[in-house]
Amino acid sequence: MEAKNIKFRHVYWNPYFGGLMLGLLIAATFYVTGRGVGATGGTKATVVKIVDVVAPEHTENQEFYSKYVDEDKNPMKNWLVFETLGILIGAFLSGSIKGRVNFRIQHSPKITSKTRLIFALAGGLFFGVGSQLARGCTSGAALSGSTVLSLAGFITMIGIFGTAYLFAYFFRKLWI
Amino acid sequence: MGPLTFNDIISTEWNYVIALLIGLAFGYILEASGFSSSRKLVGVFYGYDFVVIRVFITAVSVAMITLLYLDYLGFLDFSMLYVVPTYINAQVVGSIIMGIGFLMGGFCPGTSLTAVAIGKIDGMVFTGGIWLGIFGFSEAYPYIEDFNNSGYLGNVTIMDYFGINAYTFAFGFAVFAIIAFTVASKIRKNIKEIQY
Amino acid sequence: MQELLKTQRISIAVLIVGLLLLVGLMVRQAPKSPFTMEATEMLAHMPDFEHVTVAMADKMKTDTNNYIFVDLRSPYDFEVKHIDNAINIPTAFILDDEHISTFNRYLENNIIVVLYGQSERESISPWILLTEVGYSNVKVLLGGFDCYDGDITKCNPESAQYDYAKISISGALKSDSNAVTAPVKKKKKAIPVKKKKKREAEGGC
Amino acid sequence: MQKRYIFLAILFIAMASGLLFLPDMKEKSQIPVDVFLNDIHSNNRHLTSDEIAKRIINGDPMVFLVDVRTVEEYDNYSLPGSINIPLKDILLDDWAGYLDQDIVDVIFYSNDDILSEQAWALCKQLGFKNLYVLDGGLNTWFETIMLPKEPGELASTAAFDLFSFRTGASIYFGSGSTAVAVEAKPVKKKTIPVKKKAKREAEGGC
Repeated sequence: MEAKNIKFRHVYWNPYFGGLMLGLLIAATFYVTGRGVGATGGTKATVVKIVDVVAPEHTENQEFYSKYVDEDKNPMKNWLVFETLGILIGAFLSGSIKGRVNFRIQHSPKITSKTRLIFALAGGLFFGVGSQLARGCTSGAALSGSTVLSLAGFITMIGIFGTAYLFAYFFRKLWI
Repeated sequence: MGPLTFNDIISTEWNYVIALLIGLAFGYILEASGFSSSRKLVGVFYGYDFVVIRVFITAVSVAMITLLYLDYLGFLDFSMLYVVPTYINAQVVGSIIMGIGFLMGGFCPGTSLTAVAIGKIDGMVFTGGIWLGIFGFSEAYPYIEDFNNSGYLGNVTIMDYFGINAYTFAFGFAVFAIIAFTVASKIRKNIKEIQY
Repeated sequence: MQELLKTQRISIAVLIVGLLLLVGLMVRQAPKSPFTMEATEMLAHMPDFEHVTVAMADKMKTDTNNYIFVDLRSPYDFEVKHIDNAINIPTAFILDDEHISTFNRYLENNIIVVLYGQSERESISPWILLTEVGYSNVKVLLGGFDCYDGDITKCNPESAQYDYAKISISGALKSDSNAVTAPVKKKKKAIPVKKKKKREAEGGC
Repeated sequence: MQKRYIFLAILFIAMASGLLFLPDMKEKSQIPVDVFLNDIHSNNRHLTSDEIAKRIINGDPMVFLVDVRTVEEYDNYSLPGSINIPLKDILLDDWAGYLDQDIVDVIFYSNDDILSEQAWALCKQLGFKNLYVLDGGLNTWFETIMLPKEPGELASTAAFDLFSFRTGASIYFGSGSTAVAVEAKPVKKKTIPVKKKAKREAEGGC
């Protein structure tokens, strides 16, 4: 474990370089499409699609789904779904170049894998709900939002990081 | 004059290809910067790794400045860019929930996808969690609809809301970024390194 | 702090971005529009402009060092009769190169340009246009050439020459000889102040 | 290493502060100056009182009268169906929906046609369409429509036709001497703001 860690610990990009590239990418995205990057949107589309397949009437009656499902509107045929696909491919490319692809669970030595997974699930749940309320997650609302100086973007950014700093103490066992 | 797809310079058929390419680059950059590792991400809150702050703030600042320059140079119409609508109540609560979710899960949705791509099982579980979260939210939507739509201010920007000049704000943000980086590396030096 | 390695890459990338910006700034063309004033600025400044009355014009026309009259009418009308020492630039040609250089010369020499047409109206739009493209020395002759030429009814055009309300009401009363109903009432419309929607609001993700 | 970061930070701040020192080169909102001059020169914006009266009487839904005088003057008297936008407010965003459209014919009027001409010039240079000016303003309106003068004995038939039209119109607009009471019907107005380019139809990223 230790040896493996050392092998790929510092092969990451310099964070400022990553930030610069990411910033230029976001600017390019805005330049080409007029909107920013996103991550939860694709996930949401799959949720809607699955619900639509399993219970079509339900999607029609329920207001939240019906926004995304129409006669000729396939929720999967969505900009964000393709983007999400791209993220998966891109990350896999980067990971495989640097030899980071393998099945494993990353967690602090103080907790078990099971605890880690339970908390990961809970964290995902929170993010799922939160991103719907906030109209975007860290990438969609905070990152792309603040780039175009939108108020919502800064609220979300300050909200997420502020809360996380406030509550960091209570979750320290999970990480340190 | 951008945005290209809005002004019919690029036809809509190319949309999905562009989406795929953008996603590709996005995923690549996130992964290469180390965003696929949850312990690296969360390090920002415990002071042992500030990669999130560094990448995030650099990205916002660089993108903001680039877009403003593009707008100034006439390549882009800044006012046509999509601005996330502000629902102040829902957004404050939502971001607090996300903040706690970040601490528990160690990912945010975008980074969890990169983790999934390189085979992290916790990333997959996290994505499953997002899934369930959205599903639960959608099912509960009729009961929380009022709250979800409360505090609507429209698609406001910082300029609209506080009446500051965009250029001044971008400059202030850049200064803030440099200060944040300096402080971060100061803190980083004083905190015991953690193996992960 | 091994992450500090590989900073060359950032330096190179930043320099490339910086260079692109510089190139962009140099390639950037100054806007072609010769307007130096927005319409809103013009509107805000309009009350500051003092128009030239006929009495003033009589004094000005001999003072060719400080004032010049510009006749916006057709050359024919100009030939028939014009203010002494005036020059003729029909409205359609005010932005021709030669006239622009004339206007520039007047501007440099602080010569006030007084525009006039047959009526005052004819000089209004040219005045707005010239002021907006940067000739702050342009004024309008009140009442136009008609007024100058002695038609005093044209000298104060924006004053109401009839008692509008009275005429319409008395007319209505007369027409309503049986006096059953009240005078014809105009319907005032309440106009809802409607802001233009700037952005389509559609849900995030 | 640290030095290089300081250098980068300085470079970064320099780029950001560059924004502060950019000379103001904002695009002006006006239409090209020669187009504007051409509009000024061509006189088809002036509608006579007879034309407008005819259109109002015929219930033309495209007529949209805008009174650019002050509120007091408007309250004292205004043409039927007109709305009041004082000249100083003419460029406020609130009115853009009414003036910047291509459905109806916006006809400015004032006591004469000086203020309305100013309103026209200010709006026209922003590229608004279908803008007109009531020729001679209310003074001419009253002279011709409300208080028409009978032509002399030797006048042509056309002149008499015009006179009879004007007499009818003056009754319609609440003046005149015949015993027919006519309600001044305000024209129906319809304003549909010009659709701007599809702005952000895309749903937000996330």
